Amino acid sequence: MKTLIDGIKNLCIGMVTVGKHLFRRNVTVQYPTERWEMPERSRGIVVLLSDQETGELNCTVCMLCMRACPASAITIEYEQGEKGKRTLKDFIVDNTICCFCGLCEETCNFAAIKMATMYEFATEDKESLIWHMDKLQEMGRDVPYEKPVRKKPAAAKPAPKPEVKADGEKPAEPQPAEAASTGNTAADPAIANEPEQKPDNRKPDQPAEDQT
Amino acid sequence: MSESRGLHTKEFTLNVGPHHPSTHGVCRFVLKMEGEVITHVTPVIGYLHRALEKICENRTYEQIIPVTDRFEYCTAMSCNMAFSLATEKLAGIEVPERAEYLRVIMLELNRISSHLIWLGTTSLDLGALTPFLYAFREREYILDLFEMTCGQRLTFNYIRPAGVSRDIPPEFIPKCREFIDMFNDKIDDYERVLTENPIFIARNKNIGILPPDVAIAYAVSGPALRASGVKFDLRRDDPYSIYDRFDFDIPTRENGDCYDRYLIRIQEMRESTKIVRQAIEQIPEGEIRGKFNKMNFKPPAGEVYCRVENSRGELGIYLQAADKEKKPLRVKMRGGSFNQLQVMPVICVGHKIADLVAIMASMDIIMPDVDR
Amino acid sequence: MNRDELVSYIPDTFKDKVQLLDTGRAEPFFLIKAENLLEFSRAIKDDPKLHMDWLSCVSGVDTGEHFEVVYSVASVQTKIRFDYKVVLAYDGAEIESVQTVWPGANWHEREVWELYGINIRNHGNLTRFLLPDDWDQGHPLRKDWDAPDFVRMPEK
Amino acid sequence: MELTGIFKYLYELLAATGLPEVWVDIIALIAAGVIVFGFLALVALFLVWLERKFAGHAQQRPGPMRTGWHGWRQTIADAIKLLQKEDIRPTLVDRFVYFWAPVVVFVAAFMAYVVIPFGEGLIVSDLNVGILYVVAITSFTVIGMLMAGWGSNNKYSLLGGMRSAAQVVSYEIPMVIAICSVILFVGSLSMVDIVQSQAKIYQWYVFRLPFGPIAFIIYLIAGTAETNRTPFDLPEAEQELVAGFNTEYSGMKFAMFFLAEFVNMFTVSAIGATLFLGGWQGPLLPSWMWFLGKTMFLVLVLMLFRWTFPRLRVDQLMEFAWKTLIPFAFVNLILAAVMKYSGWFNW
Repeated sequence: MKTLIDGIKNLCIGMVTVGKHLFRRNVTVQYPTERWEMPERSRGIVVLLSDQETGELNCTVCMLCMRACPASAITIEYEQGEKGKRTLKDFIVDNTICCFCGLCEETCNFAAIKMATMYEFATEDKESLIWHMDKLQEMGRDVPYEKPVRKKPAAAKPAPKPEVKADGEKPAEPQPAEAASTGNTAADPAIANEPEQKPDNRKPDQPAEDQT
Repeated sequence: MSESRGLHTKEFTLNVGPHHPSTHGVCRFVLKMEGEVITHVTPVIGYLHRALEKICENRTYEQIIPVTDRFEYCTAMSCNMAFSLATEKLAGIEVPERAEYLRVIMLELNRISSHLIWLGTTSLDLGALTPFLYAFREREYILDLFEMTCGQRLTFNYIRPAGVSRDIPPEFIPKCREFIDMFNDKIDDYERVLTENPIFIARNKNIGILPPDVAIAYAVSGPALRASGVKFDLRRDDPYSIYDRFDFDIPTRENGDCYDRYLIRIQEMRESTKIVRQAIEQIPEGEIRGKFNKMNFKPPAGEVYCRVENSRGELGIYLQAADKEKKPLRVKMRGGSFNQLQVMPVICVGHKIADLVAIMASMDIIMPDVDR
Repeated sequence: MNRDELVSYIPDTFKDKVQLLDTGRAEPFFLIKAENLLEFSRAIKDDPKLHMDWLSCVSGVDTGEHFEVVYSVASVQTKIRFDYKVVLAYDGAEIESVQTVWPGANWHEREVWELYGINIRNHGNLTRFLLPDDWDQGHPLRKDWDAPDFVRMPEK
Repeated sequence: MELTGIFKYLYELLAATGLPEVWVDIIALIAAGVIVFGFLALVALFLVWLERKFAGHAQQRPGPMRTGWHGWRQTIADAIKLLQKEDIRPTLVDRFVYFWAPVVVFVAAFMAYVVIPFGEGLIVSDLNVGILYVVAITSFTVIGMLMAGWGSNNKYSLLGGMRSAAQVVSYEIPMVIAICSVILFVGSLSMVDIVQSQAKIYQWYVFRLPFGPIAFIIYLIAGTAETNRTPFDLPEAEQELVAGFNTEYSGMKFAMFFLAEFVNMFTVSAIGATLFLGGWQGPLLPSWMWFLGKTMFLVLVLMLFRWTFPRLRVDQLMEFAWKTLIPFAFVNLILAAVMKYSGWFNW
């Protein structure tokens, strides 16, 4: 008998608790019409950043992002001119296998690639998820970013010359000196400058990169 | 169902899963039943096998971290942590003080968020839908904190060998404090709806009793072990990181039934908030990542097994490195759910099919952890 | 029992059955012979000073030269933890099941059998497990395993 | 507008045309049936919407919001969608049983409304065995569920059907005994008589201490079980049995099960209001509003049950019915009989 009364009492406590919630404010939003403001660090789709003034890509074809990518989602095509200078021909991001880990953004020393806060890129076919340079640049046009602050311009070295920064800064080198703040040491420039073999285009259905 | 003569009943084979609402991922149980009573359970796994271990053999150390995110996605932080610990142990890398604190904060927040998933799915499995949404409401706060820090809500890629990937933004500490201040009240809310509810008690008390000796023999770890009365928590008994600096209790219960496992997890959430509170008060300034060559890290040859306590128990990473190779020779992941699922046939026999659901829920088994 | 004591205790107790691998790590690692596996496992569980009642994990390894099977054991009572392993040649790799010591070894051993093709004696339930039931493409975690749809990371 | 006497008005209107009396009766009944059917279809749609809104707000989310003001057209859209869907029939089902199961459930759910007094004079037919008729008709639902479970040729459906049969049969008993204790006081099975015996608020049976509240609680619990709602929703426990007896149904047939469920919920609440809360009796407002208000209150209570409680296990469910509810109901009945006989509290 006592357990019965206790039981009913506790059931009522539960009902009152739920009942109270009826009059609380909703915590969800009506998605397509209202949206959360994404935090600045949120890792959405990969975009290529351009210089705000000249409008050219910041990419220097150092290939670091391509090596860092655990899913091999990035393919960079370039032309090798004299003295090993590279010009970017195409920059392909395969969003079907991108795992949004952000390693490309972290390795880049030139603020050339970033994971923007955008997250809506659903399409109707697989092909249109493979983004090329122009699309990536287009997407990245309005993405705010901070230019890496160079402590000291690295000693000039016959290295791939990036486009000249508008603020008259020296051409950036694929040198990780500025990464000291986080204490990491990226690949040394010698390796970064090695002529790269172009990796084979990988099958998009490789088993590795399931987004779980 | 019944044969024509007398009270002979035919044994009934019921296939629960792989696409069943309550199997937490894609697990299949082949049940032999007599009426509603289970006589034999065979878990069939492998539906979520993603060959993560093979993938790891094919990646550099930095690139493995995103892979470990996918290992057990409810507590991706502890997977990152276990692998980072293994790498650090292998190469003798020092971790800065601030990074250790950040790791502990994130690990404990992640433990809470994982327990909240468990709480939600448990109540859902028992038919109460509302606590599920309450739990997810609080989980959103934590995920917001994570997203603010590392940019993702589920696959964090945050804890790295030698430190963490990014420092917390300035608004993190106040927000985190706000969360832990309100969170204890929210736990009270869940408890008011569930803990004393006679229906909830009827469904959980004396269901799925796991005796301590069986638990140890099957290496069932985490809250399921502590509910059986074994006071064993790797944060205390095999301390890693800086857990020895914090003051927290390890709750234990005696019966080892579903209800005790529920109480243990509720209590653990409270303890975790204690740890987070202490950590955000003590956190020093400084570096967040030690010396680690991201692109060309080549550890000396060796092998190491590292384990951390995550919300499902012992999460271990066995790492073997070949000499001066960028890629490891072998990465073995051991999740708590693997052993928890293994013990299911032992403790489910004699219960009803509805109890199977309750036991599965209280064991907190998720399939990516089992299948890898 | 701290690490140094353990490193001396186990070789002293089990003499020539066990060999300490000095790989300069925080935790001790032992090498034992495959024929001593079951005996050693039972001994460390029954030893009152060790009482290794907890089998965390059984990992198969293919080093490219031979197989290894690594047992990570711990103790709930004495809080000791160490690993030991057996080294097996590719041909006819076979070990004894340790299920009689730790029942929880069952699934771990099944996994080793399935993914490496190391035979487990007296296991009793060596059936397909992580892989599909009709899998016939070999043992995927072996280093020489290759399948048409398996893509290795390009060397860069 | 006062709706009282609408049937009388209809009847008189028809009688004035000079038709034979038999035809007048039949036409009036059919007209009343159509009105009640239309009303109930609306009520079911409204209840589905209300349930979703209630669940939403109890869980701090808004519920359906897109279609119309606070999504009021949502269930209409859903119903249209379900009607348009392809009617899938699995290969190995028992065709006849599979086809008729939703019809039986649907019809049984609606038939109870013949005797429910929606207001003063607003009753299709005031049978002198009213409440007995309701009890008899609502148990038809279980036959439909069993048919669905058996006909689907699916183990989950079969288990769901079996459970629902066992459950409904068990809970019918305490429910009827609880109703009996009220009937004992009224001395009539007619629904109108039952309502008229509680003209003053202190005469409502829920306030007649000590037997009233107990009978009411027993009725509410058993009623929840009758309608297969949480915490007694075992026949369709989705975590165990996917969707129970209606696992294999889709489209229109599923919609029939679904609507029947909500109509049943309304039935239980309406009878609860009639028996214990004074039916249409109340001051100031028109009688049908009082009736609907009381019924809605009970509906909301049932919804609060559903969104708060976990589900019982099947054996606990049986145990609860046979070991707790039925003894209590019997004791309560005896108590009521003693009270009636001795004249205590017999105001």
